[in-house]
Order: sequence, then C-alpha cells, then structure tokens
Amino acid sequence: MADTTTDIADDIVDDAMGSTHDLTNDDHNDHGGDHGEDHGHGPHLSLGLSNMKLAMWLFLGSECLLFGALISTYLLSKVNFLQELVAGNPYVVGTIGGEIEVEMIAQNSVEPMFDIPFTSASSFVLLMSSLTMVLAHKAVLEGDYRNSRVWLAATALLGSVFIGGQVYEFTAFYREGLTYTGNLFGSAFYTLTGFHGLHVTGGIVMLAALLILSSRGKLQADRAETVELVGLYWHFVDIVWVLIFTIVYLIP
Amino acid sequence: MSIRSNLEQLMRSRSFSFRSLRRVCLVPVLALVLASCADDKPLNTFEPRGPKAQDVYDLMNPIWYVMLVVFILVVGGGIAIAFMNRVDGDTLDPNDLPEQVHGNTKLEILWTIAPAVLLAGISVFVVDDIWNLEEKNDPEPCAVGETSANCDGLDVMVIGQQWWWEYRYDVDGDGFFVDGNGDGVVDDRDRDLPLEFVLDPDDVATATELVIPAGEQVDLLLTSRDVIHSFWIPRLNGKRDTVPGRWHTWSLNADSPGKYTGWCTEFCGLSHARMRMSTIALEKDEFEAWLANQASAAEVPSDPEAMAGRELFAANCMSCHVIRDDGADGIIDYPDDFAANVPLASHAAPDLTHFASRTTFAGGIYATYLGPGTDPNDDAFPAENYLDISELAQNPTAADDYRWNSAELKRWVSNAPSRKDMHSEVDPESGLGRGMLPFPQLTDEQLDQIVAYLATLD
Amino acid sequence: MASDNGQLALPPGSSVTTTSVLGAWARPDKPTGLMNWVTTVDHKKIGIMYGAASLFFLLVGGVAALMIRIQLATPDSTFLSGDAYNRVYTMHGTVMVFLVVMPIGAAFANYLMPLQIGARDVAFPRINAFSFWVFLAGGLMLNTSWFLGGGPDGGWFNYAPNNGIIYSPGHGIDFWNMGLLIAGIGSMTGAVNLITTVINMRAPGMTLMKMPVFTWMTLVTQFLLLFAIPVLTVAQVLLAADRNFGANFFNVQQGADPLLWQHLFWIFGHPEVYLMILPAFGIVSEIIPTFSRKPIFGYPFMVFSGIAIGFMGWGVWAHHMFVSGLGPLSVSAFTVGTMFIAVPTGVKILNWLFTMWGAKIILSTPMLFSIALVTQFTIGGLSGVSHAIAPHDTQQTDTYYIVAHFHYVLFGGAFFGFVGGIYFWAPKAFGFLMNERFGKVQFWMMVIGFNVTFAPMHILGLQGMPRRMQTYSAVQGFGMWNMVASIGAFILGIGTMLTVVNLYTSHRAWVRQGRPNVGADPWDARTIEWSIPSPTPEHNFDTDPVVTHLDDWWHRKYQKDENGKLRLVHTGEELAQAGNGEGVHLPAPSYWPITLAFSLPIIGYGVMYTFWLLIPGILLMMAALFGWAFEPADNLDLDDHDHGHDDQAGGAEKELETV
Amino acid sequence: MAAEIDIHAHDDSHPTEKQYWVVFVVLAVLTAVEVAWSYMGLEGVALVAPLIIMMVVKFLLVAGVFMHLYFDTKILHGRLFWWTFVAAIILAVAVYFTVFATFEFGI
Repeated sequence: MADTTTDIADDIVDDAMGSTHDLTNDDHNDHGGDHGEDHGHGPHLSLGLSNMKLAMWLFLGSECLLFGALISTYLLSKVNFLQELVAGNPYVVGTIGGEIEVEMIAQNSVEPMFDIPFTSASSFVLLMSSLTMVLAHKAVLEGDYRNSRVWLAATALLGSVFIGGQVYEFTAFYREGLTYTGNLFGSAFYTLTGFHGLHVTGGIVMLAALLILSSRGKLQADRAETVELVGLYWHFVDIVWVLIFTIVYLIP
Repeated sequence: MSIRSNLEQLMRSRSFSFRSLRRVCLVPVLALVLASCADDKPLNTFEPRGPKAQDVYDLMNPIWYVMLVVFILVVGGGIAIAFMNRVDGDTLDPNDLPEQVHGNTKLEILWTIAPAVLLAGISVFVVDDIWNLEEKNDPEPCAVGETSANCDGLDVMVIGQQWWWEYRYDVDGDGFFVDGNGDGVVDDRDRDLPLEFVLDPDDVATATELVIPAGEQVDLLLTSRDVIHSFWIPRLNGKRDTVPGRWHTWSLNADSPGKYTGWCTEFCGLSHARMRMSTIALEKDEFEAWLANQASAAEVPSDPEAMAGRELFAANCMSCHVIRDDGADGIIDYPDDFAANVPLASHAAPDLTHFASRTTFAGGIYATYLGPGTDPNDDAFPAENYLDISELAQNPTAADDYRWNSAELKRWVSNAPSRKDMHSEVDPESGLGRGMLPFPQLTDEQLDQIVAYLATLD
Repeated sequence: MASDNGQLALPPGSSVTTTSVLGAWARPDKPTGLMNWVTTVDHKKIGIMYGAASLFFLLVGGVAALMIRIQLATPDSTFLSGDAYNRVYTMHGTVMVFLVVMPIGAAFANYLMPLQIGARDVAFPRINAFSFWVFLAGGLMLNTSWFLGGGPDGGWFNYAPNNGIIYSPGHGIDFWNMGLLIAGIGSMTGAVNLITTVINMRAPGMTLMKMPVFTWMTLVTQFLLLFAIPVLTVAQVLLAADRNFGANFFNVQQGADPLLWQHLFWIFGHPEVYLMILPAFGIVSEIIPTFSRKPIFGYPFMVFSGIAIGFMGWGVWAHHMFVSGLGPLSVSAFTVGTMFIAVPTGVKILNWLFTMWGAKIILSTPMLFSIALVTQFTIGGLSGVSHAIAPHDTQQTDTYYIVAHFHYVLFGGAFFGFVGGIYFWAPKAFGFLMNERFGKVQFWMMVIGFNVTFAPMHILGLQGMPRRMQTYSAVQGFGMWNMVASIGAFILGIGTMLTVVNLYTSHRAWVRQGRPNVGADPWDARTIEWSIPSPTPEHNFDTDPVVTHLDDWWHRKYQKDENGKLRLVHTGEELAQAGNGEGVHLPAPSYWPITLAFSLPIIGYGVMYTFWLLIPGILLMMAALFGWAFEPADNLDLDDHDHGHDDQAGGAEKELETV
Repeated sequence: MAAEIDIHAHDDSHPTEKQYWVVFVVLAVLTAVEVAWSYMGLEGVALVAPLIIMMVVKFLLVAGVFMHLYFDTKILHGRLFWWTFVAAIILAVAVYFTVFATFEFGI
C-alpha cells in the first residue's frame, strides 16, 4: 500500500476539488468531448465533468490574463498620455485637437472624450443580451425549441446592436480627432475596446451557427450543453465589458 | 562649491594655455592609464575598487562559501550515492529488492524549513544592502538657487545612445535643467520631451569617458535618447539600465585614482559590442583643473592647417556635432533648435569641444593617442586599433611619447560606418538615420586639416 | 478513496467500417504514408511529430550556437558581422526556447501522459493535432526569416523600444512576433486540451494522488502555459500594433514607458522557464525510481513542491529586471521571493537523492542522464540563488554568468532529462531499445562537452564579459576561456547529434535482426504505460486499466509472499496486455487541423507584407473553421447520424464549439 | 440513459427563469446607479470605491448566476470551474496590480 501521507494528501486534493462522494457512479456518458466513444460506454470521466465545459472554463481563465494585460496597458497608457499632454509634449499636444483636447488638459482627464449616456445604453444592451442568452439555454433545456430560437436571435441581435454602437462610437471618436496612430491613448483605447468587440463578434458568429442548427432541428435538449458553452463565452464577454465600462469610462 | 569657485577663478584669469592644459589634464589621465590598468582583466567583478562594488563583494563573499558547501554535498553526494549503490543490471535477481522506503515526513519538513530559515537570514542582509546601494548624496532634488549642504557633491547625468555615452556635469550645482515648468524645483520633470533634453547650458558636456574625483561619491542620473542601454563600471559598482523616458539614479565612487573600464550591457542594437566607456578617477585638484578646462570654451587655433580644418568642420560636421569655441565668428553654441534638423534618431552626436582631452573616441573603441610601439597606419580592423591598455602599460614613459592617432581618426572621419557598424543611411520615410555619415567628398588633405583641428581641442 | 466499480469493459467485436461522404475534403479514410501523419489525430503520432520537429529545430538552433562559438573563440573575430551575429544569437535563443525545449516537453506530454493515466487519447484529438500543426506553422514561419531578409535581431526577449520599427527596420522582428504569436495559439489550445485530459480522462481508480509524477508535472506545466501565454500574446499584439499598424505603445516620444514590455514579457517569461524544466523533472522522477528499484522518495512532497514552483513562478518575474530601475522596495520584494523559490526546488533535488539512497542502482543510459540532470541542475540552481541576490545581480546580469546559469538549468537540466527520456521510452514508442554502449559514449561526450562549454562562462561572466557581444578585444582578457568554451561546444554538439544517430543505427540494427519484440516492460518499470505492448498499439489499452496504487504496474508485478516479503509474483510479460484492439473505436483522422494551422502564417505574412494576402488567408481560415465545425468528431457518429440522433448524448455537430 | 440523468441533474442545479429576471433587474439598476454616481461630481475614493464595489457585485452576479458558477458547485466537482476561474482572476489582479504599483510609485 502507499503510505499514509499519500492517502491524506489524496483526501486534501479531492476535497479541494469539491468531492464529497466516492466516484461510484461515474458511468456518465461522454457529455461533449469529441473523443470517439462507444455508445453507453464513453471514456471514463474521472471527475464526472463535461470535457467541453471544463475546456471552456480553462479557456476563459486564460482570457482573464489576456484582458487583464490589455486593461493594465490601457491604464498605463492613459496615465502616460495625460501626463505628457498636460506637460505640453509637442508630440502629444494636437494629436486630438479641438475643444476636446482643451477640455482634457483643463480637467487632466480623458473623460471629455466619452459619451457616457450613449455607452451606458450600449452597456445595458449587452447586459440584456446576457439575460436572453440564459433564457435561450433554459428554453433548449426544456425542449421549447421555438422560444429558444427567439431568445438566440434576440441575443445575437442585441450583440449586433452593441457592435453597431461601438462602430458608431469609434467613428465619432475618430471624427473628433482620436486616431489609432495619433497618440498612446488612442492606440490603447481602440486596442482594448476593439479586442472586446472582436470577442463579441466571435460570439455573434457562434450564435448564428446555433440558430442555423436550431432551425434545422439539430439543436435539441440533448445538445443543451452546446448552448450553455456559447453562453459561458457570451457571459464572459459581458463580464469583461462590466469591467471595461467601469474602469475605462466611469473612473476618470 | 569649490569646483565652481576654482572654475570662476580660472575663467577670470584667462591664463591657461594649450601646453599647460595638456600637462594639467592629459598627463594625469594617461599616467593613470599606465599605472592602474596593467591588470589583464579590466572588468573583473572580483576586484572591487570602490566602496559600492566592495559592498556587493562583501555581501556575496560568505554566500559563495555556503554555496560551495551545498555544491559539494549535493553534487558530490549525488554522484557518490549513485556510484556506491550501483549494481549490475544483467545479473540482477528481480527479488533482490532494496528496502522500499516511501518517504519520511519529518525529513521532508526539515529540509523545507532549514533552507527557508537560511534564506530568510541571508535576505535580511540582502535587503539592507539593496537600500544601501540606493543612498545618494542629495536625497531630494534641489530648489532653484538652493545652496545647502544637501545640494553638495558632484552630480553627473549619463545619457546613453546608439552607441556612445554622453555625460553632463552639473558644475554650477543648480540641477541639470532650467526650471522649465516653474515649480521652483529643478528636477527631471523640467524636461521638455522624454527623448530630448533642453539642458542647462552652463553645464559641461563630455562623451565616452566619465571623469570623477577619487574618494568621493558621484551621483548619476541616467537616461537614454533612443533604446535601453546599461551603464556598468564593474570595479566601481553594479550596472543600471538607462531607459528612454525614465530617469534612474545610481552612484559611483572610486577609492583611488585610476582608469576603470566598462561596457554597455543591455543589448542596444547593431554596434552593442562597440559601445564601451570608462571612468577615470583623478585626484581632487587634478579633477577640478580638468573640470575647469572642460567648462571653458575651445581656443581658436592659430595654426593655418588647423584653421582650415575648423572651417571644414563648420561646413561638414556642425549639423550634428558641437564645438563651443571663443572665435569671433562664435562657432557653435547649442542652437535652440539643434534637435530639429538633425537626421539622427538620437538627435545628437558627441560634443567635441575638448575632444583631444579624451583618451578614446568612437564610443570608446579607438585610442586617441598611441603608444610608441603602435603602428598608426595599421589598417587591420579592428584589433590593432583598439586602445591597447596593456601595451601602454609596458611603456611607462612620459605622456609626450604618445602620438596622436591621426591615421585612425582620418579613417573614422572619412567613413565611420566602415569602422563601426551603424545605420548611417537616412531612412527616406522617417528622415532618420542612426550613426555618423560617411564623407567621401573630403580629400586626404582636407581630412588632415580636420584632424589637425581636432588635435587642438584639448 | 475512490472505488473501482466504475470499471469499463469495451463491447467486443463491434468494429464498424467507416465511410466518408463529404467529397474532396472528406474525412480521410484509413490514409497511408505521409497522409497518415498529416491527418492523424492520434496523440502518439502527434507526440512523435513534436519530437521530430523539435529535433529538427535543435539542428537549426545548434548550428546557430556553433556559429556563435566560432565567432567568440578568438578576440576580434570577423567570422560574423555585427548584424549577422545579432540575428544568429537571437534566432539561437528563440529557436531553442520556443521551438526545441518547449515542444520536446509537449512531445513527452502528448505521447506519455494519456498512457500514464490509462486513456485512449487526449480529450480533444483534433485540437491536439491543431496544436502541433500550428506550432509547426509558427516555427517554420519564424525560420523563413533566414531566407527573407534575415532573422530578428533583438534578442530572444526583444526589449522595447529596440524592437520598434525605427530601431529594427526590415521584417526580422516581425517574423519573431508573428511566428511566436502563431505558435502561442498552439500552446494555448494544447494547454486546455491536456489539462482537460488529466483532470477528466484518468483511468478508474487513478485519483490525483495516484498519478505518476510526470503526469503531475505535465498538469502544472500546462496550467503555467494556460495563464502565461495570453500575457505574451498581449505583448506581441502591442508590438504588432506598433510595428505594423503605427500604434504608439512603445513610442517613448509620446510618453510610453518601455518597461511595460519588460513586465509583460517576463510575467510570461518566468513561468516559461519553469514550464521548460518541470517536464524534465517529471521524466527523471520516473526514471530514477525505476532504476533504483525503489519508489520515489516522498511522492506527495514531490507533487506539492512542483505545484509550489508553479505558483511561486508567478511572483518572481521582476528578478529579470533588477537593474531596469524598479526601485528598491520592488527589488527587495522580488529578491526575497526569488530566493525562496530555491526551497521547493531543493526539496525535489533532495528527494531524488534520497530515492537513490540505499537503492540498488542500475546505471543505464537514462539513469545516467537523470543523475546528470540532478547534479547539473543543482549547479544552475546555486548560481540562480547567487543572482537572486539583487545587489550581486547588478554585477552579474547580462553577463556570461547568466548565460552559464540558464544553460545549466535548461541544457544540463531540462535537455539532459529529455535525452534520458528518449532513451527510456524509445522501446515504448518505437519498439526497440537504443544501443546502451553507444548511449554511454554519448552521455560522457555530452556531460564533458557541456561542462567544458558552460563552466568557463561562469568565470567569463564574473570577469565582466557581457552577453550578446559580437566581439571582444584582447585587452579584456577573455580569450582563453572563450576558446575553451568553443572547443567544448563542438564536443557537446557532436554528443547531442548522437541522439539522432543512435536512434537511427539502433533502428537499423533492430530491423536487421528481424524486429525482435522488446517486450512490454523491458526496464521492469513502475507505471501503467509499460503494461501495454511495445511499440504502443494504436488503441493504447485493450481494456481500460483499473488503478489501485501509485506505481500501479509495479504493484501488480511485486506483491508480498506469505512471509511478508516483496517478491516478483508475475513478470511484466505475463501481465502485459496483448495489444488486441478488436472492436476499439478510435477518433478518425481529419484534414482540418493542418489546414486551419497553415492558414495562420498566410495571415501573418499578410500583416507583414501586403494586406492583400489577408484575403486568401482569412478565407482559408474560415473554410477550415467551417469544415471543422461541421465535420463529425468521427465517422462512427456520422453513420449513426443517419439513423437519427435520438440516442446520442454528444452528437455529430457538437464540434461546433471545439473551434 | 445516462445522458438523460445527467441533463436532469443539470436541470435541478440551474436557476429558475424568475431568478434570471431578478438578477437582470439588479444588474440594470446597478448600472444605472453606477452612471448616476459618476455624475455626482465626487472625487477620489468617494467616487472610485463605490464604483469598484458595484463593478465587483455585477461581476459576481453574472458569473454566479448566468454562468451557473454558484449552482455548479452543487454538481459533483463543479467547484473546479469556480476555482479555475477564481485562480485566474486572482492571478491576473495580483500580477497586474504589482506591475501598476511599480510604475505608479516607482519604488
């Protein structure tokens, strides 16, 4: 037998994973791995979790570090930009120009660039899309395919509205003088929000694919996990916007 | 403020001459080169020559022995265990098993705790030393016009660029900058731009060799004009990066007069290996004389050949280089817009006002003066033309025996990129180049004239 | 502990012939030859391809290393120009780190980890194939820079702003940036895949604390990758934005701070160091007990110290920046943190030594390499402590002392472990034992060559020789030790090459002898990958193994007799599975992973050269994604789909989200 | 069928439609309060601290309810998802905060 230390450590680790039971009933089917399985006798799943769901969570964990780095970059770039702008660095002064730049210098803040009511509205739209997403998932689970399509379409639509808002915002900012190459703030702002926008766009594509599957009758209760996975991704993107909205827009 | 008063005295007297200055400045420098650099490992970190480097050395010295003990125990022990316990795999009886030990918790805890305690003990000294190394003469930036003891001590700004070092001596003790933002304090916030420095014009600018008084702590303020470099004089202190847009502090202190060489140690592009520097520590009075000389303007030469060289210099070199001289035509003072029209990413080239008082040029890779045994026309690149310290040391004759390295200087002026890798071609898009342009249009005679002019700039 | 009644029996004889119906890009049906390798999703073949690719890149990086050593052998050498030298040393570092040591770790993880946990394959076989191909695509793209205007010239960590378009015009740095960005995608997907596999695909009874140490180290490594790669990705995205799209992230004139790059790079870079060494730690933790004929000493401490190294690896990145001007408080904190990482590392080394203590050691080639790892890594670890001490680091950093240190850690440490691993698992992967006599010659050449090369670099560094120097002059007095190091480098280079030579000649000899069966368990080893025939059959295990012990295979062979004495009650050959894969269904090969992977360099070239190239690149990528998403996970599902999907829990189109 | 059992297990652990709506309303209200707060003309900690708190609450609500993290802890080993995510968040915050501190305070 292995020595007792090993057993104790085993208990600790299993406990950390949240195990309260022995793995007695782990005869689950493979619930989403693309491992080739035999019917009713899928590969043994050690922790009884779905492979796909586990993988999605790991991916989202990885994304935390990605957006963390982008947000830090934005904050640092903003601070450095403002410092140089206020100090009158001629390579920075005039890169935005007009009233907005004057206001920025006066307030020592990038706030004059933003249109808070507009962004609040688009934040609300994205929050709402999270609601429609969970409702879509619930509808699929309950076999209510008609409603699931409605909610999926609503989610995709709300996401598209958000992207439309972002495109509008970018064009407006660009017209007001904030360019990607002009200064640090522009580079960092467009990169951070653009990265988020790309994630939303990716989500919309996935939702559209789900809609196609659903309309062909291939998205039924046994596939609810697929919807849940897309949902996880979608909510994560929403969470990131919750952070961006507060950190970038509201905190000067 | 003795430096300043000495300086003023010298300035007022107007009595210094070319010859006397050579004796005051160059002779001690070269003598030091001879005396102190006979060692064949000029960068050796195990031979500290200043209190800062000594500090690091003393901190580390006992730790080396701890490491040696661990090394012998683990590496020697590991090999010994493996050797002593070996058996022949071919004739092994599978049932002849060693005792199946799975572990020993007490032992594990012991060898987790013991090194942790050891390291905790060491880290007390280490952290203490980290803060010691940061100690400055002037903890705070000085207010404008402030002359308290706080503002005493020599401060030097070190500016790295591809691929040479510039030094600014705060001779008048009012900080390196003019109080540009008018906040009453002269500090690095008075810079105009991260990469361009509108510096106090009263300060002294030199290049390549940092001359310091021996036995005194000199505080450095380090920055860079282009990429990251690292300033390192191994015998005097560790290194510190010079980062564009950032201002780091560091300090040097040499126990005794001597020449201490160093190398840029952060990779900085094409000629990283040819970005060298040295610190020359002088006795206090010699240093003050040296500084007074550096602060003065260059003399307009009387020799016609040198005079012709001066005109050629004005026509060809002035868009990048600066020579402050006292000619009636007021050759070059720092023009306000000197950064604007210069096709260099670093926007600057060395100040050559006292070029001939330096022992090396071209980023510290060529000797300005050659010893008796050196062949100035040896064209072999680059070995024979490096400042050969050991050869100088073997010829401890008078400094007058050293000859002006005119052959290498001519090669350098006519085609610098062939002597040291540079991106001298100007990029048509950005209008930027990085390095000294070649001057193929200069004839051999003209080169002689320029070099003759440079020789007068001591 | 976990019970074993979840044992799975495979239904016998339900072999299904598979057909494909999707036309030209249809799922390959029993491909042969090259196509077999191109389309495979088998973790073993992918592992072997990872190994082969990293050996190829080892050749590239090794030639670069020898060029460096020729250049530095004598003062004032003109063998390489300054420009060429900068490119060669940058490529040496980049290739060795990203395209040799990392993928060879991935090779072992891919090949062995599923076998060690008793799985049929990894969790997502096609993503696994994609991970490999995208690594290869990125690596090849980086190496095309040799022919397209020269390699990158900024050093492997490529500090800003020297990596900017002003200071490094041309495309060298773009190749570095795009190549590694693409390869990073492979590392990320690989990490997700392998973590899922370890957590979820273990054989019945194999609890976490019954996993082999190598599997544990793979898990830790992949977690490090999972969280570290996105940080590098962001740094590279910022660099690409600056270089290719005119952004200002590292434009100091605009007020940017170049230290941002250093922070981002080293937040990635330090975990990166550990994810290169930990797989090798895992390998020797398998080899040493086997040849000591004892269990690993202090298994839980081995595991937890590995985890501790993984955690602490996140808190020490700034020790690469002690002279960057951080300020004394940060430097103090990171100094202390860095020193304390020696504690878990020391625990590992002592546990290996105590495994050998009182053992009966067979000094086979894998064991020799493992002992070499323990000793050489100790030297690297000690020099590591010496520059964890920040004041001392101000003298050492960016000198050859650092070069010596990380070669002791990554070559004497990681790479020796990998070579030992190749010798150890060659019979399992290829079916033949590598020549022992030859192996011992190679071992001594490598150990002697290694120490002759890198030990003098400690001296050179302390004598003040900075790294990344194209040349030095005679007056600095570096000549002698550099010459010694260069001589050692050639001995080491030949020794390293003998790995491939030995593989080749041993294979030849084996073929000449009529491919004798080496047996399932030639080393009398401990873990369950030795319970299946050599070379591993395509389906791995005939029946899912049931695990009751740590070192389960050994416990099946050795049991207590009536006197309470451990005896060999069954030989490995008696217990080994037959390799009969009747009725085992395997995931089907696919074209899409390689197609998707190689669409990425096209986009990369597009960003660098002309945006027109983006159109075919993105079209190909979209096509590959689409094809992948709607390709069934395997042919069996496709067949079933025709009967309707009501009995399917996962389904034919569930791959949608695997993109 | 095993799969069905699994789905029902999921079903039990998922929130109700009403709960979703309640959470959404709370999120919307919090967003409105956030925006209003930013217009109050406050400065420093008084401005930032409540905004950060509301941001974290929104974050936890979305992750816990919409992403089922709160409910997943009831399934076998479901807490692993939570730990993966939380570990990543803690890592990101700790690491990037340290970076920012070294820049801002320069010590």
